[in-house]
Amino acid sequence: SSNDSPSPGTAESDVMEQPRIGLIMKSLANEFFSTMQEGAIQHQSANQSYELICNGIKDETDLARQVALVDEMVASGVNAIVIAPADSKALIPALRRAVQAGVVVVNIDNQLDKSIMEQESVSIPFVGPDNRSGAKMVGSYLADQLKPGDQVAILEGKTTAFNGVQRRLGFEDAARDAKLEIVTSQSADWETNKANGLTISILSEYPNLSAIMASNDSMALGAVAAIKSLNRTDQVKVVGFDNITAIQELIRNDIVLATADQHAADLAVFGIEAALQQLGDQNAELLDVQTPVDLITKETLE
Amino acid sequence: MKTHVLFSADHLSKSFAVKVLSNINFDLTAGEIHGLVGANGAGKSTFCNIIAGLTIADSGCMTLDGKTYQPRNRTQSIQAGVQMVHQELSLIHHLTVAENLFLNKLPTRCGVIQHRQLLKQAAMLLNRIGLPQIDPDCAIASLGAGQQQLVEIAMALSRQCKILILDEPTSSLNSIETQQLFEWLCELKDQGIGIIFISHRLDELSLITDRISILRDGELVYTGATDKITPSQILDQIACKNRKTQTETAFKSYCKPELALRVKNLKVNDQLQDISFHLRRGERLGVAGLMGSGRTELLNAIYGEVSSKRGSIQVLGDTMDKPFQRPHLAAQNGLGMLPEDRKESGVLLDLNLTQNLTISSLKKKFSRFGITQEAKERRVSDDLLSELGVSFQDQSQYLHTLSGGNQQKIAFGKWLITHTQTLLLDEPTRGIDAAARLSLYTLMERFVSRGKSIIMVSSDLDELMQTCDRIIVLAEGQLTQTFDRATWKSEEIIKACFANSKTEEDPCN
Amino acid sequence: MQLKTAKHFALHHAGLLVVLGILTLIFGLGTDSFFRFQTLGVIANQIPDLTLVAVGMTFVLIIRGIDLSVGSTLALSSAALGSLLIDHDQPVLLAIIAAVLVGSLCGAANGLISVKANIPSFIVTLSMLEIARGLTKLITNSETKYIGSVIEPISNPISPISFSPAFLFAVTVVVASQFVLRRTVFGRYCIAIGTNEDAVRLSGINVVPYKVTAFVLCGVFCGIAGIFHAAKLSTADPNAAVGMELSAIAACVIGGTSLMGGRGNVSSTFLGVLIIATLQTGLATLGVSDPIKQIITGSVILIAVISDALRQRWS
Amino acid sequence: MQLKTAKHFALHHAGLLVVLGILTLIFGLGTDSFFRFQTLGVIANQIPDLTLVAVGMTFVLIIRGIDLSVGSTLALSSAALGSLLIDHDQPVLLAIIAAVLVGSLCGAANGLISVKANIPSFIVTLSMLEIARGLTKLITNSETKYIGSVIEPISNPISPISFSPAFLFAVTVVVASQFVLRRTVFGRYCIAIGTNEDAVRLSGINVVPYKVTAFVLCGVFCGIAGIFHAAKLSTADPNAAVGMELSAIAACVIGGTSLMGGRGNVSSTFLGVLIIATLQTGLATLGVSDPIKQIITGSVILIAVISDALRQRWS
Ligand SMILES: Nc1ncnc2c1ncn2[C@@H]1O[C@H](COP(=O)(O)OP(=O)(O)OP(=O)(O)O)[C@@H](O)[C@H]1O
Ligand SMILES: Nc1ncnc2c1ncn2[C@@H]1O[C@H](COP(=O)(O)OP(=O)(O)OP(=O)(O)O)[C@@H](O)[C@H]1O
Ligand SMILES: [Mg+2]
Ligand SMILES: [Mg+2]
Repeated sequence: SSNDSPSPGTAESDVMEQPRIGLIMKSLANEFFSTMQEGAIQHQSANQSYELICNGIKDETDLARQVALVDEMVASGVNAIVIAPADSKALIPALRRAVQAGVVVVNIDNQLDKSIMEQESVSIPFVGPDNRSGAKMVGSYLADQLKPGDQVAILEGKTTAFNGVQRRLGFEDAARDAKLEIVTSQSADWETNKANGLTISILSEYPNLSAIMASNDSMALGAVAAIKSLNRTDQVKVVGFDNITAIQELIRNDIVLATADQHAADLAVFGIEAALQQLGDQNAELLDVQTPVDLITKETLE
Repeated sequence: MKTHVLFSADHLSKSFAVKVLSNINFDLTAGEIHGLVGANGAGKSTFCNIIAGLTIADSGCMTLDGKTYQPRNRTQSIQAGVQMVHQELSLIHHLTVAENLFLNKLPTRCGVIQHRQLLKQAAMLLNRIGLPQIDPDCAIASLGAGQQQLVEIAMALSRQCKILILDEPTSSLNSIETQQLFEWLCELKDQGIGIIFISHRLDELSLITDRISILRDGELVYTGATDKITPSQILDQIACKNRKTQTETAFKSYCKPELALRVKNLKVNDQLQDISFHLRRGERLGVAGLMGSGRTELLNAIYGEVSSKRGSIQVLGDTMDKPFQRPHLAAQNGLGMLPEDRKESGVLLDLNLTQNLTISSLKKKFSRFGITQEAKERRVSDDLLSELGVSFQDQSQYLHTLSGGNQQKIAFGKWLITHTQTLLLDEPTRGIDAAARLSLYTLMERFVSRGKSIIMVSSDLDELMQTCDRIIVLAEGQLTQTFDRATWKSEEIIKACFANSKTEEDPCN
Repeated sequence: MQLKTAKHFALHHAGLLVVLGILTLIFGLGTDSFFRFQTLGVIANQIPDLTLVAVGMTFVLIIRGIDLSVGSTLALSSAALGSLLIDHDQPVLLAIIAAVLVGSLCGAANGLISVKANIPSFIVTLSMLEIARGLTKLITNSETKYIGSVIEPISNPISPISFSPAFLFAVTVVVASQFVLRRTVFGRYCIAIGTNEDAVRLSGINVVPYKVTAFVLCGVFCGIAGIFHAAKLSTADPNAAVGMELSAIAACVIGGTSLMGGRGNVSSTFLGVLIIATLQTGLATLGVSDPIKQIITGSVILIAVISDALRQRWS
Repeated sequence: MQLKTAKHFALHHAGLLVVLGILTLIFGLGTDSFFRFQTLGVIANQIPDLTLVAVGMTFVLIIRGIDLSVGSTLALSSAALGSLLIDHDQPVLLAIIAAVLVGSLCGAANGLISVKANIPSFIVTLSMLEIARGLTKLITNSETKYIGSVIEPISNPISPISFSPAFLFAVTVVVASQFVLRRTVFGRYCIAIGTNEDAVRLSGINVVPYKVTAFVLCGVFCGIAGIFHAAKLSTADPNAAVGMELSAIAACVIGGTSLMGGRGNVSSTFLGVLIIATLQTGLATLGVSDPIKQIITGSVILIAVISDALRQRWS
């Protein structure tokens, strides 16, 4: 970037003026996060008022790598870190170190644990959706189409993932409210193929199953393929979460009932804007921002 | 002389799929060298393995020093005082000479090896057995097979023991080293150690042993003082059946004037310098030389197994300006090779006999559209096995269940069913019994009688003089002299072997 | 002859068959649905991709190599398929050919680099694992691609027999590969090379093409497995088959293939795949919790191998 | 003597050192911060756990074994630590001892089963991978356990030198292990067993204790690595070190350790770890996209091994 400028002096000051923001994602192999990242990159190229370094880990469980990324970003001298933490507890000490080093930290997507932040005596603002209420919304939409006592199954994400747990709880809330019977709840590790195998087993064990609630759309895809291969498309309904591109076609074709959209593309941008705001005014007290989660059905897609 | 029975075996029997040893009664007295002979597969190694605790006998009992002796594993037999040099090399390639020599009693303090002391001990030992030129700190893999064999013998000799078993220790030693070994054995004998000595070389046996036992098909058919039996009687006892092949036929040359192979100015790194010679069709060319003189290297270079080399090699009419870069190119041009180290690179121990025999010709002769014709394979290998005189139970047994000598016959046999014109044999009779050796000579003779040729490396000069038309001598990587059958004298050949020898040279540096 | 082979197979695999039998019994008694014919079909239609990959792996292991890139290669080929079908609107046949080609190219790269540069295949294929996965993400833009029903018939059960074409194909591959291994020059040389490469080379055989072919074969099977995987899920998933190398190797080793080369059987690899798949389906049907699932899976794999080792020692 | 060793080291590892140098140079020129001392500290404090695991793996590979369970063992030991500290309020020292003990038990189980029952360690440790991970999830109830600052000092940089105690410990382990491998009976026997186990047995040496010890050693190192891992994150993470077995083996193989046993060096394994860590940190500092990262990582590993192979062929 310094080549554009004729004088090295101004280039230097340009670099000095422009804040550098490190965006640390969870898995980049997941469409939700790559959309989030793309949103951030577009925002940056439209604004040109800051420098953006994006990094992620290979899957959502590699906490050590994400902690290392925080340290690396601090070492490389970023002014702010916007992070979608892979774990709501394990990242706090590293983020505390970052805050102590004078870096502005904003938490997006997956909320950090309040009590541990207190223990570590840091406060990091959260910008993001409420997964539990989102899942409940999807679950309730599904429940409207079923009758009380109908059997449903939940496909969980990684059992260790916070938002996975939140979504499961949301589904459970909805099921409890509508008096649906949850016959089984098993983890397919967010994966399409595992979800496929699992669904087939579940369907053959519970021939009267009416619906499957998948904690993300990738698993919903696997479930749909399983249901199709057993020719039970008419009997078993599927809902997902995340609103990835691949699921939209299935919703349009009535194969999947609903999913939830967390506005991935905007999520990181909200975080970055919050960070920029604080960089501009060191005294500003940042509050948590709850971003919207929308129910996506065939109607909303049209 | 009062003899004290050190070891005895009573009605020892062992069978694998078939009976390998039956009712062996054997005794060894202190201070004697007891020779053990027998055809390949007679059960010599098995017998010794039982004594060394590597194999457990089915029935019978043993005593050592008057006490019952029942070793369950090698550790127990070593504690009881039994040392053994195995027929196949069993050194550890990634360790140094010194570490190999003292593997089970490394000098240590708190588990840390006393490196200096180890080197000192090793140097002393190597000196004592006449190998001062070996650097104890160099990797064992950098030594040739002959030197490795000596190191392995040294290893056993250095350990305190009551019984020393040597399973074909001389098979890759030349006459001088053999002499050295014998002197040392006599020393041990004087210390009251009982030695069991296995060899297929009858002259050696009559030279060094006090008594001889003969095994035939797992039975002990004779035990007696060495001077009470003549070599020809021994041969009779070893194999009463194959007596006809054992009559030494007079040498007949099949040498034709046409050239089969020409090697010109071959140079391999610093191991071979400027070697030129030719080979005629139907000729058997012997290569003599001391251990480490580069004979194996020469065969490897011709066969394309050593990649960096200069010079040219021509085969038959085809002109090859460049040496063969890879073995399969040499094989396509009608060369075949029998490597020195059978176990490492000569045979496929985990395949069966048939598969070993047909490995080189599988694609050309035993397959159609890439599919193997097993019936044909079995037929051909059946004939070949009987032609080679291999003793076996079943064509589909794994090769590692065969005795060493029989494995060697298989390794030779695979080339007989290819279109190979020139065979490179590296110590082909190593570990082969006297009868089989003669039958191997016959096979070689039959091979050259069809206009094919052989280059043969051997440490046994008598063997070369018995079978070859011509002998070339290598010394320190140079071809020093060529001898013709008409004019050669063994003293002159031995002298030529020593031609370039710079004494006290360290081969590792 | 036919009878003899079957008997031989049963004897040879007694340990594994017993384990498989016990598993089936336990799951059958523990659930309502396991003994239904449908469950058999369910298991059968789960495994074509793993079967193919494990067969390819068997060849590579036999020549004393290893292929860690199988999962990534599978993903790359299914990504190529998805991308051609969806982003470039190419005909199905072309996309299928391309997918197989992609697989074979990965295999060829693995084979050529490891054999020609004489580098352990472990490290070459480990690099390929990363590279192919990276390429997969590039091609799919890290998004799951929904392919739809064009290739679905490959994985859907054919109605009367409840097996999918993919499964039938995989079984055919198993039988054919077993034949290739036991009855062809290529198979024999693979085994020989695995036992003692030096000896084979000194027997005047050029080992390079055979070794490379084994890797290419593995790549081709991964390519086809990629198609089956995509067909099963109707999607091209950039995260497909992560970690499949371990399952495939486990199947081979359970079936008695040696990691030190020279020993192995495609038919027993298939038994290994069946054991793994039965276990997975059975545990899912029982609905046990995730940690317990893992503990049981690990233990059963161990038990299968130990029981097989014991059987061999007795006989 | 000291000088000679350093020179010998440099010569022996020329290929790897060159690769490491080039990487550092590229990242140094490509970013503003890479040459800062702080970045060095960041890299150094990331690698203690991988270093320990890779050292343990080196021993196991040398005796011709393999240990796929390292990641799970690490996670199990850190889960034990976390559980004792948090759920049972035990003192730190006790928890640390327990964690190491857990590691060594896993190692002992691996070693005893594979050696005594004569089963490939690949499959035994693959089972252990599943079982230990399952146990980890049971202990932690599939949740990350926040431990807090009691064990944090282990992983925090000591202020003037910017290296953490964990890193210094890991370096000490590397040096000591290299000494053990080269200069003690245990080390030489490990190499001998890996090269030719039969020959060692023929020398009257009981190989069982040495082989088992190698596995136990690996387990102990995994246990300690688990503590370091927990200290670094201040949490016990049930998903800790998933897939670490491949990174550890990659580090060993990059450093020239043979998967066929008998050949290997702890010091060059450490170089392998450094290359992997430098690459990761460098690419993150540059901020290249994830697929490209994977492609580059794969390629660099391959290049490192090829360049080392070439160097050996020339010399
Ligand atoms: N593990 C085994 N399994 C089956 N048969 C075996 C096994 N070991 C040896 N044999 C058989 O036992 C017989 C005796 O073998 P042994 O090695 O003792 O012969 P040998 O007298 O030493 O022969 P050589 O002179 O060739 O070394 C052979 O027929 C061989 O095939
Ligand atoms: N792999 C190797 N590395 C280093 N030096 C070697 C190697 N192989 C052989 N040499 C050396 O090359 C020289 C020639 O060895 P070669 O094996 O050709 O001799 P040889 O006449 O066949 O002796 P031997 O009777 O030992 O087989 C010897 O000095 C030997 O030490
Ligand atoms: Mg013998
Ligand atoms: Mg030689």
